[in-house]
Amino acid sequence: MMWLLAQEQAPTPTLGIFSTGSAIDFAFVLLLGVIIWIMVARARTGRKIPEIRKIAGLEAVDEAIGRATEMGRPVVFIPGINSVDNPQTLAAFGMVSHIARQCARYDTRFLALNNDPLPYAVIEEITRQAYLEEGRPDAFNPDDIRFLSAEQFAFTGAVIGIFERERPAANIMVGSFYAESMILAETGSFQGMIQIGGTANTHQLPFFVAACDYALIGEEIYAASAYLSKEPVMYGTVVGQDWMKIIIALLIVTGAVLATVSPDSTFLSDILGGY
Amino acid sequence: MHPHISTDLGLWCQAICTLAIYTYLYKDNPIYRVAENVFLGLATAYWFVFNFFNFIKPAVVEWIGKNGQYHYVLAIILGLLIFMRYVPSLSWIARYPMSFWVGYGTGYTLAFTPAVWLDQITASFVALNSLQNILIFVGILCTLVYFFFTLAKENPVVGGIAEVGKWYIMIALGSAFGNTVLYRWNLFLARANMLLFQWLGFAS
Amino acid sequence: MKIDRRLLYLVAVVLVAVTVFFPLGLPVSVSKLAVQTYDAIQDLPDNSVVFIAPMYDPGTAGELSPMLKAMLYQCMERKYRIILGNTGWTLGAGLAHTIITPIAQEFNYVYGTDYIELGSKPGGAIWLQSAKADLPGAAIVDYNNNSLGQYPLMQAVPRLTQEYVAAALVLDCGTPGAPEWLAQITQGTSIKLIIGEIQMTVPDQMTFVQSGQYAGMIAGSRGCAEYEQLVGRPGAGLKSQDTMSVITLMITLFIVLGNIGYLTRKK
Amino acid sequence: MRKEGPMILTVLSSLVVVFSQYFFLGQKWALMDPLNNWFLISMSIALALGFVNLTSIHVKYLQRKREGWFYSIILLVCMYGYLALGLIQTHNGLQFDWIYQNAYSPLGSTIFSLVAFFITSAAYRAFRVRTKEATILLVCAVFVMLGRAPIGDAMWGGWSAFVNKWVIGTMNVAGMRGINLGIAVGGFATALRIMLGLERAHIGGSGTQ
Repeated sequence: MMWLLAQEQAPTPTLGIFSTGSAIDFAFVLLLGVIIWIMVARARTGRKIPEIRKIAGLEAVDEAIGRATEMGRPVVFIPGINSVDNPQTLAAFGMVSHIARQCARYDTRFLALNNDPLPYAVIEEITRQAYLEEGRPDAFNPDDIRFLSAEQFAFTGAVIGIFERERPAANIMVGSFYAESMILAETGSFQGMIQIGGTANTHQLPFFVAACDYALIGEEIYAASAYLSKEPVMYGTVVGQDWMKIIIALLIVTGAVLATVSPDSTFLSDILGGY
Repeated sequence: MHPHISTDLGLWCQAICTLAIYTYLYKDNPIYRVAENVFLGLATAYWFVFNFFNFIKPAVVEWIGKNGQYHYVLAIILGLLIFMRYVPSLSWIARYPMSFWVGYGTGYTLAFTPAVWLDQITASFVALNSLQNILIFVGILCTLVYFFFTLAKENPVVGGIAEVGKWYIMIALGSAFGNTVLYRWNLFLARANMLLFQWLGFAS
Repeated sequence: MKIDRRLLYLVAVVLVAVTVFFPLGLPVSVSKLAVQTYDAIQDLPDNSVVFIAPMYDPGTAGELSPMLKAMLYQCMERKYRIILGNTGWTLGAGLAHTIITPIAQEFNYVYGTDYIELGSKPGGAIWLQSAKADLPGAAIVDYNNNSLGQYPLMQAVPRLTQEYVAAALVLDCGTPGAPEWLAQITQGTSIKLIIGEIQMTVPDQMTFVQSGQYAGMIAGSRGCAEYEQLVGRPGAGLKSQDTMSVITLMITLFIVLGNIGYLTRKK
Repeated sequence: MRKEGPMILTVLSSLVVVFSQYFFLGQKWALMDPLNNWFLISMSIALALGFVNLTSIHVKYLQRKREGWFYSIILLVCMYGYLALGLIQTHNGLQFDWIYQNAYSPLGSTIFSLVAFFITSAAYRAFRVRTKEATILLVCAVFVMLGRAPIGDAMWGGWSAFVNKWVIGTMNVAGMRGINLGIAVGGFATALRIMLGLERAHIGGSGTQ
């Protein structure tokens, strides 16, 4: 049946092999892939990679853990409420290992609260590994990595409860957040926690910016794992991101100049939209 | 404006649930904790039941049973492998389903987002002949520069452009904020309407 | 000056309750965007098929149900054929059913010929993909669990593509939502994507309106109030506007008070 | 088998998605349909992980008679009771649906609506003109609020038109698009880092490598 439908529609391939109108999209993905690959190769052969500028929200991670250590209270991490198929959740994983290690080193309790069973499973494994690498496997308590509920507001209600009863000193929220962001950030501040919030969901960003002590804005969360790892190879991938943005900026400048000089020409948009 | 309290059991249940949650606004208390735990229990069960009848059962009955698409048996086994994490010596097997899910998500990001964003790029090809268009053009470029991670912000030119970008970002976030405040009160309004008009029966 | 937050909550609740019972009745001006949205729907060819997707649940019904109502009025006045259905929002189907039933009666719409309710289908973006290839096959049954093959409207629309559907009206409040419709169904086709958006994500979605990827947007409860006036059916959207005015004044006052306290302390 | 196998599976499954979207043959073979179903089926089964985790934590609380153990009983009873009801009646069952409509749904909507209150207290507590950026955000937020509610127009007739055209339609569009383009690039980069095996926390790598 599927086969018949495909036959019946019979779209013509773009440039012989691509599905209709996909060639440019694919070229973009390929381009970014090649740029990142080149940068990684450069870093691997020990060539110089530019430094990443300071990102206040990421510098504050160690400060927050330090504060929790002084107060003898836990650090909470929340990886958003989407599953492992969302790149924001994957970006959050990149931070967990760093935070868990710091907590293991300073003997600070690390709580990770999850809305989805899959990130929960991943974070448990990362944390276990981090405690092992710090030589403190005995200090790892699997009950501190919790799955609360797959329902958004049941999860939110449960997190409020944990904030009230376990009294954490630091709250780090990075990932894909929705309406719960304001409830979590405000409850956290009632408890006097030091809070870092980061998300690429633009509708929630203003709340993290306004109610948290530090905010990671949009793309900054995707640089987090590289930034915290301080590894040249990972830095290389961030340089790749910058190159891609330069290409986008150049395209926009060219397009705008063309549109100004000859308003009827749709040459560039035709290429970008047509192939 | 005389109340006419409902005698519907369902509405009473709704009203009690609503008020139980609002007690938290005063402070954390046993009523809120009961409501919280009831909700946690119901929610976890609900999503499992929903998924069971929408995905798992159709897969077994329709696809495997009727259509003979036996490869879905493997999908079920793949899902079950995640439980190997409870067997310490074989816990590494649980990485297989995980890597499938992450791989799918990764592929999805690469496959379906570029088309949408390319249109955002071409929509930025604005003729620079009006103040509005010039402001949009400048704003997009400055905001992009703000997100450059490897350009030194100490450089006055780059720093200046990034600073303008930051203003744009704050204006965008401010707009989002202003809109959201009102929207959130709409949510409360919906609850208040339920309590006042449906449960207590005031004439609206 | 540290005020107990519970006092703020009390002030807010009292203010809202008072405006609910004693509305101010301030006029609501109509924006260009609302007119653009209204025209986008109005200007579809006669006898078009529109797909209306209530992608929401009771949490956001306060804002989106009035939009759905006004949209249905406009579409039925234009005599479009309507397919009502969503993916991923189980409760949205029930909410939409209670809204469309009386309006369909008012306009003498025949079920299965003039309109049909598909209910809610699981899968989100994935379901949209399959509906693009085979709509009845992906939907299987309608809202009342009846098989779809018997309905003339379903026979007329074998696929969710531009050959059969003129516009998609999506009431959007999260994932899956309008972005999934854009990526899976309308991007690069002649299907007009018109959305009803919760106020909160309006700035976010505005960039898609500016780029033309959305043909129109009903922007939050304010947009709904404007749109209701254009359709000529004032409803809940218009009614909520007074509360919005009062809340705006209150929040502004709190922000100002908070900052006065902050600035005097700093000095 | 322990490290390489999962890595290969990650790359392979993402390549299938990419291939079936971008390439003519991929669309013709309609590989996405079975793959989507694979994803949904296997993920649905994994939801049971939540049951296992919640049960084990709360049974432990009960055994230790930890503070609040009573609430654990409520949770477990509701969870297993509702599950049993659902499995007997299916998700369309009369009682199952009644509980959904009259307990589950209002509890969720009400927790959601708590945001309104928290925004209000945050307005008083947190939204301070601490920095230049915070000031811009605040002033703009107040401006937009007044533009969206009829009260703004009542104060000055052009308020909502101004906000719609210049703040939301111009400055906001530019800022949001910049943020969103950055996010798109960042998302692709994260996806590519995973495909290149640089980021493999999900398969037992120690975070980033």
